Amino acid sequence: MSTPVPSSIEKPRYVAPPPLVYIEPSGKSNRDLPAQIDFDWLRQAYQHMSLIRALDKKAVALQRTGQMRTYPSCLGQEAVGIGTGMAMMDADVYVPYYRDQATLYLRGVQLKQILQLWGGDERGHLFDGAAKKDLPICVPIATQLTQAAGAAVALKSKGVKGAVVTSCGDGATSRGDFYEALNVAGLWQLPLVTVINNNQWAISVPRQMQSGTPTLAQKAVAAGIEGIQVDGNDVVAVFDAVNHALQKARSGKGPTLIEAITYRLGDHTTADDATRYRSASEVSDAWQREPIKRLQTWLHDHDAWDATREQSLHGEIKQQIERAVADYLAIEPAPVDDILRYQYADMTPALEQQRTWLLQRHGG
Amino acid sequence: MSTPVPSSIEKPRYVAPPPLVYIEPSGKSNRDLPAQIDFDWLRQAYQHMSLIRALDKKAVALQRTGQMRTYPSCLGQEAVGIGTGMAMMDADVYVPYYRDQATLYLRGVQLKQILQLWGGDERGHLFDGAAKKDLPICVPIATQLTQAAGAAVALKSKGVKGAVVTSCGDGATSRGDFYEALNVAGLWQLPLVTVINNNQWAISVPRQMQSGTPTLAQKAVAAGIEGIQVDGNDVVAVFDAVNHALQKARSGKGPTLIEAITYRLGDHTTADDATRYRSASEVSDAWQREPIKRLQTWLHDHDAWDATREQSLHGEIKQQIERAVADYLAIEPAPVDDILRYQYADMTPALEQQRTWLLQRHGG
Amino acid sequence: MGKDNNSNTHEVTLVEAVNLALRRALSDDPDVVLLGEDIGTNGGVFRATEGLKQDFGYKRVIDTPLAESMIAGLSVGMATQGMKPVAEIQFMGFIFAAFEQIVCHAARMRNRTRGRLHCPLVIRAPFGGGIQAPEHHSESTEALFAHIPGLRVVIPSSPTRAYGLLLSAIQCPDPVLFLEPKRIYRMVRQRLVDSGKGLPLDTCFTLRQGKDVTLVSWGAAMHETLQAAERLARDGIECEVIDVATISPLDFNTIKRSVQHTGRCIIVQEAPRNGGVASEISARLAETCLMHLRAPVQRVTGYDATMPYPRQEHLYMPATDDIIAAARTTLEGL
Amino acid sequence: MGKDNNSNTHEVTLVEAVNLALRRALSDDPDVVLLGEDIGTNGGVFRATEGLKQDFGYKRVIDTPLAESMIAGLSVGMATQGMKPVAEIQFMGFIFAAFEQIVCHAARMRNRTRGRLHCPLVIRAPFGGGIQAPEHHSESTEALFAHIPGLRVVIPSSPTRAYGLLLSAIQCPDPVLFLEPKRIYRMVRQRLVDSGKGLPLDTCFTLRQGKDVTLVSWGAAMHETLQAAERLARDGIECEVIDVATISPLDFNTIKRSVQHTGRCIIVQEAPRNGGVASEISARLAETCLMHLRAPVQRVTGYDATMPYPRQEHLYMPATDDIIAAARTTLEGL
Ligand SMILES: Cc1ncc(C[n+]2csc(CCOP(=O)(O)OP(=O)(O)O)c2C)c(N)n1
Ligand SMILES: Cc1ncc(C[n+]2csc(CCOP(=O)(O)OP(=O)(O)O)c2C)c(N)n1
Ligand SMILES: [Mg+2]
Ligand SMILES: [Mg+2]
Repeated sequence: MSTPVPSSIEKPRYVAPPPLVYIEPSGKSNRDLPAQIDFDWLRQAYQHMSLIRALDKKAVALQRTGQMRTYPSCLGQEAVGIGTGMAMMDADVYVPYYRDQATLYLRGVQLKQILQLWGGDERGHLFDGAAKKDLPICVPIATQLTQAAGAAVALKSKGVKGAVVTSCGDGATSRGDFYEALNVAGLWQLPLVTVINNNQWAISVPRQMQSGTPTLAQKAVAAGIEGIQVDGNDVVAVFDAVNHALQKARSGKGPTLIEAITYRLGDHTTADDATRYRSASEVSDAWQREPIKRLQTWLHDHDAWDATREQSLHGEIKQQIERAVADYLAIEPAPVDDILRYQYADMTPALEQQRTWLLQRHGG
Repeated sequence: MSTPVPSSIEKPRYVAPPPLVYIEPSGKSNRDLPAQIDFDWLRQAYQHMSLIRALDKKAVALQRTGQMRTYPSCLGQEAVGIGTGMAMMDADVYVPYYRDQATLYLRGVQLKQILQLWGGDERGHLFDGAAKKDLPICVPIATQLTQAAGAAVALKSKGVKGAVVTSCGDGATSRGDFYEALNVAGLWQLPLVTVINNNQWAISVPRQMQSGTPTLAQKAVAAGIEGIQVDGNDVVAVFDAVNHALQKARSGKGPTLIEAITYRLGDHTTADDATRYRSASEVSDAWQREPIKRLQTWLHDHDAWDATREQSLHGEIKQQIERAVADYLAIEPAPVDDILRYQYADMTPALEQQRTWLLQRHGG
Repeated sequence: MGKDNNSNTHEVTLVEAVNLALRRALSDDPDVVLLGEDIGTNGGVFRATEGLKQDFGYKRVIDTPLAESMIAGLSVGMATQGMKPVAEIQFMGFIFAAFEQIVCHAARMRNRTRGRLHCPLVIRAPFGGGIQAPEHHSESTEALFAHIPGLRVVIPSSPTRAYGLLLSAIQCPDPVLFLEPKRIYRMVRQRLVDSGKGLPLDTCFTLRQGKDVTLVSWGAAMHETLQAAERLARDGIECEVIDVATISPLDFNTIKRSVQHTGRCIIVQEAPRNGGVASEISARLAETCLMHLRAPVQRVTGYDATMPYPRQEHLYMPATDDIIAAARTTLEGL
Repeated sequence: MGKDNNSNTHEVTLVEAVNLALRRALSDDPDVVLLGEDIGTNGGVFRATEGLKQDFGYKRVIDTPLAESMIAGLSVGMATQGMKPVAEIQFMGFIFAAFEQIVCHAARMRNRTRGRLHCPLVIRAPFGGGIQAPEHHSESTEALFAHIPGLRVVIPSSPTRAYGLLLSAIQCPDPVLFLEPKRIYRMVRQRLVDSGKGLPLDTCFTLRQGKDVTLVSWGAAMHETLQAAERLARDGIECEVIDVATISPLDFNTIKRSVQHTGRCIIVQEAPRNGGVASEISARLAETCLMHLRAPVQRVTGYDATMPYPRQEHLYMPATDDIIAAARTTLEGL
């Protein structure tokens, strides 16, 4: 019974369209842009992405000079964060991971707070604006995803007219939490949009060493939900997919998984040295597809952008960043006993006693 | 930007054949049986299933009279376990869950050992035959699945010409471990066959409350592997699928997921009362599709079985079960200090001291 | 569940008290939602949630897919958005998949966000041995959770305390692990007024006063501890008996005051000996009561061994006799 | 990693000693396989596995998908089938997803099967604070694992002990959690002979002898503990310094003998105070040494608080001065 016989068992098939893209790497568009997208919108997207790139560069520089702790750059992935953020409304809830500074900025988090977080200060998580109710950045990979599903349960149950957006990396898709969250979202038709920032690397592990599937979007099939692959370096494609998914979610039509294909142009974090495990040519190839340049080209080609605008934008950004950095560097140290005060709603007797010891050792 | 616009985003599609079945509930076959299947094979399958059903009945009866602890009946699911076991070879490794007495029996585990396990005695896990290297039954749902992948890594790495078979319930497919195991198996093309005993219930939670997917087999798409749905009450279909998957696995062609559609005719365990949550009519409907009767009909219709054979089989089974029960009831209590002796390869000083206390309290 | 005519007073077991508290919380607070495996139609494998789905609907009493990590993750997400999830983990032996969410998120949400968000969830789980259940159904691993800052760990040992402590746990703005000693789920009935009133989560309960030796325990082992006190009393030995109830954060003062008074202490715990909560209590006594101790503080505990399968379970469990023997040794000690 | 000419002797840091031991184990035993996140081409985020994939190939040094539960589950399965997996969890803060596999399976396989199968795996994880890393990268949660029967928990505090203990851990037929104090990964260099010889997993190491007070610690805090002993010695106070090394199962005899000799004991632990390993040691001392104690056993520990983000991390960490202060109090105590 062990001699191989050709099996007559029929195989199932999965068929998917190619990744959604509006503005190609060359800066040309291959199809009409979505109706909601106009020049103003595109210029705004361009400005946001440029600001985030500048912030990112600054944060890395601060780290190199000892004024910042470990920082995860989002260089090259600005379109994922900005496209997502631009599709969100205040009533939505955002459940980020650690590389989501771009979306957090659009949610209303101050640039200073972003720096503060990576400067090693919990108070960066006080957030602002619509983000006041958003979850903090999540470091343990993929654990935010079931929380996002839980937030979606809350919105649904309270009848809030918003949806939850969460994001994770390509590496995160290997964790069971990723699947558990999608599965329950599909089952309960939760208002949940999950965006995979597929930047091709999980620290040193390339995308193709995370999963044997040709796409990450197809993992949605395991949850019975829609999975969309988009060019994650095209801010329009990201926006369109997230916007579609959000409208679906807000109108009770259930969750969506979006795989945004992009590339991590920088090191994993400032503690990493990517030259150890990937080639310079791969990175320079990837620079050909990065999101900001292509949008600039498109805008130029459509007479919606020029050198003057570019110059004044850079002036504004420089100012904004400088102010944020100055504010960041001026932050007063937190009270010493902050390390004890937020463990519980109230201090416990043991913590009161430990506060005495703490203050004896380290002053008020 | 929040006015719903019809999305132009194309949807991916998943297309699968209907569940594989050779012998229908009526006992008729709708197609030629696989070439390896002859009358002898079918009679053997019939005998094995009958034996397991009798064992099962006996175990429940023993529990009702206080001679057995909590026991998980496999009533109605005999074809899943027997079809799987008949496809396996000694060189393969089996990684069972708690409802897998049928396969374990075919692996060489003594009936007495099965009773002993559920009688609350670790020594039931000493196993026998090919099962000597198989894993113990696994109680924490789905946790056996990544272990099975690990066992498959070991076989592959040691060049053993066998494969690993593991199984789990429909409820288990909701756990992240299920996905993590399939994902790594697909990525590394491990010699692994995962059989889902989809008996429609996870205690009181029906299959359709575990996942929004129409099939469980399609979850294979998330791992980029083949997923096959079979009629789990047709021992031939189960065998054919597992055999196909095993041959594929043994020849280095990677893992397979098999969803065997069956029905849990009994309570979840002897501690459960299924009438609390499911209707009598659902159960009596399911009895129309159970695996033993249909095979008997087929054999009768093909003049391969008759009342005489049936009678002598029942005589044999009765004897076998009676012997197993007698052996089970005659088992000497384990030495008192067995509860300490197997924590580590050697006793630790603390355990030596605790052994003294233990023996003082409870004698040698 | 017996109910007096025309009153809100019930004669209930511990598990019925849990049910009453859940029912009360669901009635009083629309943000309370129960979730877990088999808690809906089936009413929970121990019937702790019996009738609640029927009365409050499937949106308030949610049967989840089978995934503990997901149950905890959902609860964290819900709690941050203004709900009060009360999750059930079917047995404490299955809580480990949820460990990461509990330890890394539930316990930290307030501290991480410096108070912007908090995580008022309750995770209920039956725990402990003595019911002859299969593997993983009988463990006592409360010490693992007691070590986690930001988490509260509460263990009732009687119907009235189960009711009052569970209500307080649900009202508490911090995440609470509420462990239910299943061995005594149905052991005794107590008269209970369904008043909606909670019991404090920051205090031990002194169940019996005495001057000779302090017996400290929690959960099902309170039963043997009280029995031991009873039997010792026949010999004129007066035990002070303390039910810790909230094992973390610990109300150590009550224990300290008692031991300073009696000079002797036995701590009874069903969990394995090494690294249990008894060790913490003993260490604190060593730091603060050395001058008052008239004999070494003793721990009566389980062995440093995995909970045996049913046939040998009784060998593992600390028994009344063990507590009595320890108390006698302590009393002879000096 | 300095290497003497023509010899097998190296001047190495702790992390280099780990690398040497792994290399040695891979060379000596074909069943040894390393697996984990980023351990291959990248050589591990701390370079503990640097060069090993290059030299032993991707089948012996396996970069896994990102899933800790899976890493542990694979290891359990591999171990039951005759391999010796040495898994890396990138930071101890990320071990919780693997908790269920470790606690419910690795630690129980031998007992559950009454010795038919066993589970000779090693899980390595860097742990502890002091390197200003992001959240979850600095915790010390060894006590959670020390409470689990069937598991060994080993923590080196010097390059030579890292080498010897890791080799023994890999040879050990029991599952071992091997925790590497990352703060001292590169703090000192030691001369080490790559002899392939292990160090015992059932004994504490007495690093310094003294008659006045016993200082007990493990991991990175050994550094401050030794510093404290050094400084106290200048004042004529002779400390006995014990590196527990294997915190479970604990070699309590060495500690007991020392404390019976000195009559005083300080236990230093970086982990939160409540329910830490220090509590267990203190409890055992209370049981066995009460008559010898000339002052209360004291614990110098972290706070009952989540490890702070980098800016306030230093406030959390127990410092040399704290140990000295505790020792002085102890000495004045009686
Ligand atoms: C549970 C867990 N395991 C490991 C880590 C360490 N770690 C941090 S980032 C990372 C890679 C994540 O890759 P991916 O999900 O692709 O996200 P990216 O960083 O590329 O955006 C790892 C392994 C972690 N933070 N959490
Ligand atoms: C991790 C875990 N959670 C919960 C349980 C309790 N439990 C035992 S069986 C079961 C249902 C399992 O259903 P399914 O996977 O469909 O298998 P079946 O019992 O139907 O064969 C549950 C929830 C468990 N054993 N393990
Ligand atoms: Mg990535
Ligand atoms: Mg089932």
